[in-house]
Amino acid sequence: MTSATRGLRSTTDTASEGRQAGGLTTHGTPTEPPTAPPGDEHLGQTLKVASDHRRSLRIGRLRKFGLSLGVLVVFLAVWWLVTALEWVRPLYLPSPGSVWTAFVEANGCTEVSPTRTVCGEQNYYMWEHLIASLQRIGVGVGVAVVLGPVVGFLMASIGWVNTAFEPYLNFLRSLPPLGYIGLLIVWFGIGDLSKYWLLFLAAFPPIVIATINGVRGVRQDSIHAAQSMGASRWQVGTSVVLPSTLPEVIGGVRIAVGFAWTTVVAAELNAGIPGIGGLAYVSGQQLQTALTIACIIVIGLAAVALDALIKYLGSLAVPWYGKA
Amino acid sequence: MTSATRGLRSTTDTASEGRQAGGLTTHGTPTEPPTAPPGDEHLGQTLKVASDHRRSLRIGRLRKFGLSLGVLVVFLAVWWLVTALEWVRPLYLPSPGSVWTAFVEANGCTEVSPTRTVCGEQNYYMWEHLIASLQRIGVGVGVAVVLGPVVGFLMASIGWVNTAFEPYLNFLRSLPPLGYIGLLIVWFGIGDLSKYWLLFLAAFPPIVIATINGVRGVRQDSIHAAQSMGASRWQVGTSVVLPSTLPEVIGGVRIAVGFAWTTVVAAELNAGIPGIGGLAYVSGQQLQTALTIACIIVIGLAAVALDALIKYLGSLAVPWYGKA
Amino acid sequence: MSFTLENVSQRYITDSGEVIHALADTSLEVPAGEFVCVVGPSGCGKTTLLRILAGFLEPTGGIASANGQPITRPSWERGVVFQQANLYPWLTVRKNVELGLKFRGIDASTRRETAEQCLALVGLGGFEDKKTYELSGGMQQRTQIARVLANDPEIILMDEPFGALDALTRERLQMDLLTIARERKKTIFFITHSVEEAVFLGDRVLVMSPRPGRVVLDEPVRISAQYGRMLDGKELRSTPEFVALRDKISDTIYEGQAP
Amino acid sequence: MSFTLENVSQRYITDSGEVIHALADTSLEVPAGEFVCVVGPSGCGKTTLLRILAGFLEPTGGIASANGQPITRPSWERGVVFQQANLYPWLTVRKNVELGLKFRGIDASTRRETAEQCLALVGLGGFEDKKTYELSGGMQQRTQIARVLANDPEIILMDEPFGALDALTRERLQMDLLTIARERKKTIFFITHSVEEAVFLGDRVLVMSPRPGRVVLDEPVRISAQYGRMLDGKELRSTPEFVALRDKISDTIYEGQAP
Amino acid sequence: VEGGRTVHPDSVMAEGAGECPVEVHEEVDTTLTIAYQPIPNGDLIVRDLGWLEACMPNATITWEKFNSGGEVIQAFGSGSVDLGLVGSSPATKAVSPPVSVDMQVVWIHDVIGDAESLVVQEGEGETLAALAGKRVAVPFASTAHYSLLSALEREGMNTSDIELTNLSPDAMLAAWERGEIDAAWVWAPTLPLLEENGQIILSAADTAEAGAPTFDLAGATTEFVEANPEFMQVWTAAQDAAVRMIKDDPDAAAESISVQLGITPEEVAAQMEGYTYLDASEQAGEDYFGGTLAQDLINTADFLVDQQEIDEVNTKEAYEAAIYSDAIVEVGQ
Ligand SMILES: Nc1ncnc2c1ncn2[C@@H]1O[C@H](COP(=O)(O)OP(=O)(O)OP(=O)(O)O)[C@@H](O)[C@H]1O
Ligand SMILES: Nc1ncnc2c1ncn2[C@@H]1O[C@H](COP(=O)(O)OP(=O)(O)OP(=O)(O)O)[C@@H](O)[C@H]1O
Ligand SMILES: NCCS(=O)(=O)O
Ligand SMILES: [Mg+2]
Ligand SMILES: [Mg+2]
Repeated sequence: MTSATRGLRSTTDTASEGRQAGGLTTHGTPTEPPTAPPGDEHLGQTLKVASDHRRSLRIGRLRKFGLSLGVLVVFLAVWWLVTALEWVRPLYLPSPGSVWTAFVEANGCTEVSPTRTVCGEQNYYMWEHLIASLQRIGVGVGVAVVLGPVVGFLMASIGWVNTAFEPYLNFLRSLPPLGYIGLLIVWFGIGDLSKYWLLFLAAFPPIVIATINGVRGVRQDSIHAAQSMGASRWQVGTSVVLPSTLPEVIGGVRIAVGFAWTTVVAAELNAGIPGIGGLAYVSGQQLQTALTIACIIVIGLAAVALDALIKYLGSLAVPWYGKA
Repeated sequence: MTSATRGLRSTTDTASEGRQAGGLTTHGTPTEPPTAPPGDEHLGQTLKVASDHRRSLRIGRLRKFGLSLGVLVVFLAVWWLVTALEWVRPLYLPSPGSVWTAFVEANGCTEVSPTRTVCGEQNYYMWEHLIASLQRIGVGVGVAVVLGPVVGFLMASIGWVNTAFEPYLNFLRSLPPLGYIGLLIVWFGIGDLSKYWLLFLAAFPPIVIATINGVRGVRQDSIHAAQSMGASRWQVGTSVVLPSTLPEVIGGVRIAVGFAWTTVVAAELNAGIPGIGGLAYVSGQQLQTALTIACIIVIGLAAVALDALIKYLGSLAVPWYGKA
Repeated sequence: MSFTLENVSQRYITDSGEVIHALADTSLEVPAGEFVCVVGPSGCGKTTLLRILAGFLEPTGGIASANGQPITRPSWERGVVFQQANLYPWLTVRKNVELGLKFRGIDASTRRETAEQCLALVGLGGFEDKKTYELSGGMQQRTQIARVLANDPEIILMDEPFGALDALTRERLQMDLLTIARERKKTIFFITHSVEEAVFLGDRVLVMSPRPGRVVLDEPVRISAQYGRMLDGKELRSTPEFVALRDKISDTIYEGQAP
Repeated sequence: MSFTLENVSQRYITDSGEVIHALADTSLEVPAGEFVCVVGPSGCGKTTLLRILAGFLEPTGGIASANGQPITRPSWERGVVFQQANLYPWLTVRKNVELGLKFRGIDASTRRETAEQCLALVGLGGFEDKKTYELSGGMQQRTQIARVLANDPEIILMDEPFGALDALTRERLQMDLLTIARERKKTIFFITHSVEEAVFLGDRVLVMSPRPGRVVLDEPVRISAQYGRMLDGKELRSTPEFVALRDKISDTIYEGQAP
Repeated sequence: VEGGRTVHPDSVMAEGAGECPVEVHEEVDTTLTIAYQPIPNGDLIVRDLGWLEACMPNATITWEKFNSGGEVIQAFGSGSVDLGLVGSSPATKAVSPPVSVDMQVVWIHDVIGDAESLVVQEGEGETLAALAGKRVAVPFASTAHYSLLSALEREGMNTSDIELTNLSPDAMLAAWERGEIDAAWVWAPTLPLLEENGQIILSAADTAEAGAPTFDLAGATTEFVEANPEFMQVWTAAQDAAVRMIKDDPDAAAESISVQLGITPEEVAAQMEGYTYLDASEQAGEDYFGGTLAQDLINTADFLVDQQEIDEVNTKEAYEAAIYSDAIVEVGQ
């Protein structure tokens, strides 16, 4: 029996609630009890993916797409209606049309007078703002991705390091970025460095925590097996613990990136131009609500897209996840 | 063999890396393969708790406490030194002493002139600010705790609901609160309602996502077993799926509360007094750095304490977690 | 209660669209009160068959019926014992056993009484108020059996119920099960990997072929009948009839597997 | 390579501070090349014993030694086969088998050759480049055995290695293991729950008592020797000597368990 | 994307943009960061027309946008900014203990008049006294905050007599329309919107008359000023040119500012009514750099001590030392 037989579906399942919940899976070893899938919410686990997949097959990709589109259309229609009927002042809730216009104008040029044309917003096209923010997230989260697993490793494997620093990790995790951005600016200036720090501090704890959980979750026998094959402590670390932990680390990175997006406006409050968060904030201050909403939508879409990308790369990096 | 024999330790373990990673556990059923603990990072799982416990026993509670204290002392000493040597201007990094003074003054009264005494900061003691924020978090997260599992349940068990709304959930999850707080104010005013909404929106997605994962992770056979005992669809939901999902929901609540804390300053940017986040912000604006830092520390400590409380209540609510 | 399969077959479709023919046309008739054991190589469709009988799965071909009624969904009249005990850890042992009765709206005092009886029957009297996770694997499995018995289904479907137990516990539970089956006259459909277990327990042993599964041997077991009395485990296993039957079944399985 | 235990005992301390006496004073001598099987009720300390021999655990009392050297930590000279295959899913089958050699700094071409030989030995020639999770349970278990063999340890410690396999696969692997043990002259310490398996495989069977575990029966198995030739599985199981020995061991286990 | 763009390369610029209105100084090759705020005054014209870059082609200039004086002061402290726009009250705070930033006031961008006003909801009364117990919103730590506090003091009231609420200008609008606030002291673009259904009862002009003027100042670190006198001179000249443009060619000035603020030139023109702009010669006079500016700062500081916003007033010398008039005097001649 190969992995191809895993996560399969019956052509005519007498589907009921149970069917949607939890995948029915066959196991490579017959007497292997069906273990509950790991609770990690992030990596595509065969069970869940399989169950999604089954459902998706059942509904049909097309129907699913249609449904999503339908919801979107209904949403836009309601929005449009609310604004068209002037239930809310356009200044507060601009119509979908004017948000779209703001979006288009922010990505192009407008004539302000016969002699002058202004391009983008705040001297940058919106996509340039987005790229600037992506770069910052890239650096901040990037450093966290490098350091987080190392620290997580140390904390999980050296008792006193954990004892000493775990409280601070939990502490750090719940601090409001808006509260400490001022300190970061004082220490690191208003330039990109303080933004990197903020994004790093947002991204770091989830990755460390995920790594610690990953390391702690490594099966004892996995390690024993390596030791009995002559592995040194270092070899156990690099050949067994590290790869075992990878799925959790990737899950942690996904949480971290999501969290970094939620702090991008805070990071770009000061000297945040170019930057999509900075643009959202500045335009909000200037009561350019349509542009603010356009920015927020762009941030949301970029976040979803980036997450999908990481998920995909993760599944390439950890092809065995959920299978072994 | 009872649960008492689970998560035990050897008196003289030839400890190595492997010992810290992953708990060594005996299993109720001898041929039951040692399943990897679920990856959920939140509830005290026997395996991990056991491993923590072993370590803690080994180090000794006292030594552990001493270590934590030591780190704290070192931290404060370095902080003090940096400020005493005036490496950084006290305005930007006040000394531990002045932060403490700010904390004390914010919780008491100071004479400004022989005739005038001012109590607290911004007309409230700091603990009143904290309580105000706790109330807001209570309401915002409370509503999310009620609605989140319901929505998660619906999404996990009704295919089209999931298809229709999942994208929005992911979208919502990564939106920066600072970006949409303006819209909330427009719709719900500057009063507590918009703050509740903001905290609710921060807390809602993690709980829904956790619930969905929980429901999807319910073992098929658990459901089948109930059906074969004559359970109706409704009974399966309430008697099996609901309790099975509880641990994940509690984990989701913990993430949600942590996240809510990180957004409390954003929520209290406007008309946020009384409110510890509002106080942090206003004092930052007024360059009262010592008070800002005191607020941030209070927020962090409150968050850690609240998390510990939920963790504890969770372990009471789900005593079987990690054991079955 | 009897059950029958008429030309039942099952195909699965994988994610990649591949069709897996798990169960070939299978017909079977099991009279009420019979203890049928099913053996066969891994992946031959034993569990599939059980899921169809339990009503978890509608066959892609043919009709499965219990007492002449087509099986369309799970029912308390067909109890299922899984390899894993599937107890609900948020309920005590007693509450677990009462659960089926509760689902069916039986009043509390009857529930309590029945649960106690059934727990006593499987040798767990006194453990009523324990947490399920405080029980050993064997005790959990017995609790599961008590839970199914409490519901008093006429058919009990068991999927390798003793597979995860150690040899000793396994033997004990086999004896318990035999006693219960005889006393309560249940119709039992019992899947196992162990040929010995099948011959020891069954009134009849079915051997299935590799995928697509079909019944390739349908053998009555009459050893005790031949000896005119119940033989205990050790005695039975030493009889030449037992050895012969066991070998015959093993051979059949091997043949099917030959490369 | 031989190994010995001198008055080895083991106590565990639970979280709640309770002391569990898992292994009573145990002494044992296993000469090089012997195939020792260990049976005993669940929780009697079999795995504890194996962990001590493997060097995963330092006994709280007594000394365990291999070839006269005290065992202080795991070593490649004492290979361990677990119930779960513990393969590394990020490595191919070949890479898994090569891993021990790699740890020990053996050059790539030797590694490759050895891995291929060992995989061929366990009947997995041609599967070298598969992902481990594409293998069935039985194949994974064989890969694990190949992995341990590749390292060519003199002692192989096995903890219910076939417990999770179906009867058929199990029988096949038993045959393979016997062949390998004979050809390669390994010292083998084999834990099992199945008395039949122990008698079938072992040169010697140890029976342990319930906690605190001690060896209550130490029985040589000489059936093939008595018949003057290797008997195949079916033949062997039908000999009266086999039946007698099996029953004796079972009885010993039962006695220990008697309430 | 490289940061710090003053203009989008794809934009079509105004005529005359990038041409230095004063003498070009090739020799200035300093590197600095300028903090600016979206307030309609000459600073935005200088930025829009690229005058500093044109007049000092060898200087490396980075413009950073800020939303309040508090943020600018913070940036000063971290050494991220060398020169920038701050309101008079944040500036006073900055040079008083405990902050005591080593900085100098180098220019008055504008004297705030009707631009920052107290608007009251229709029917909520016409005097400050009538606001007793009512909810009044103001962005804390801003010049408007200061104006409100000093108006209250003159009225013999104190902050506990009203329900004082910290709101950012963008949040005020919504709160206003929902009737959550009864009054607000604020500036454009929020101010004209509130005026639609409200009434202005006081403005910064009134407070100024009562001896508590508020300004939008330019501040620079002492270190920078001392090291770069030529730069300061050219910068001042450019600011002076901008003020003269406001006076001589208000349409062109309004267009430049409108581009910077992202609103129409007409709206800009209306907003500019609320400010008084002073050229260098005016600033060099008695009322400002030539005389009372330091005293204005001291008065502000006194008041802030009363309000518990700062700990104590610095020495008179400290405030006098914080006034840098060399460049203004030179340019004003
Ligand atoms: N839900 C499913 N979707 C697709 N294929 C399935 C599914 N369940 C089982 N199969 C396939 O159908 C075949 C029969 O599976 P089944 O579980 O009935 O075998 P089994 O005899 O119970 O095996 P085992 O002894 O391993 O329990 C197998 O090849 C399996 O891969
Ligand atoms: N790490 C540990 N800490 C504390 N007690 C333990 C530990 N490991 C095992 N024990 C206890 O020691 C006893 C012997 O355990 P061991 O795993 O050696 O038994 P076993 O014979 O292998 O059982 P099984 O057949 O179930 O595998 C058991 O009672 C068990 O509960
Ligand atoms: N006009 C407000 C300027 S500031 O006080 O925020 O600097
Ligand atoms: Mg099966
Ligand atoms: Mg064991």
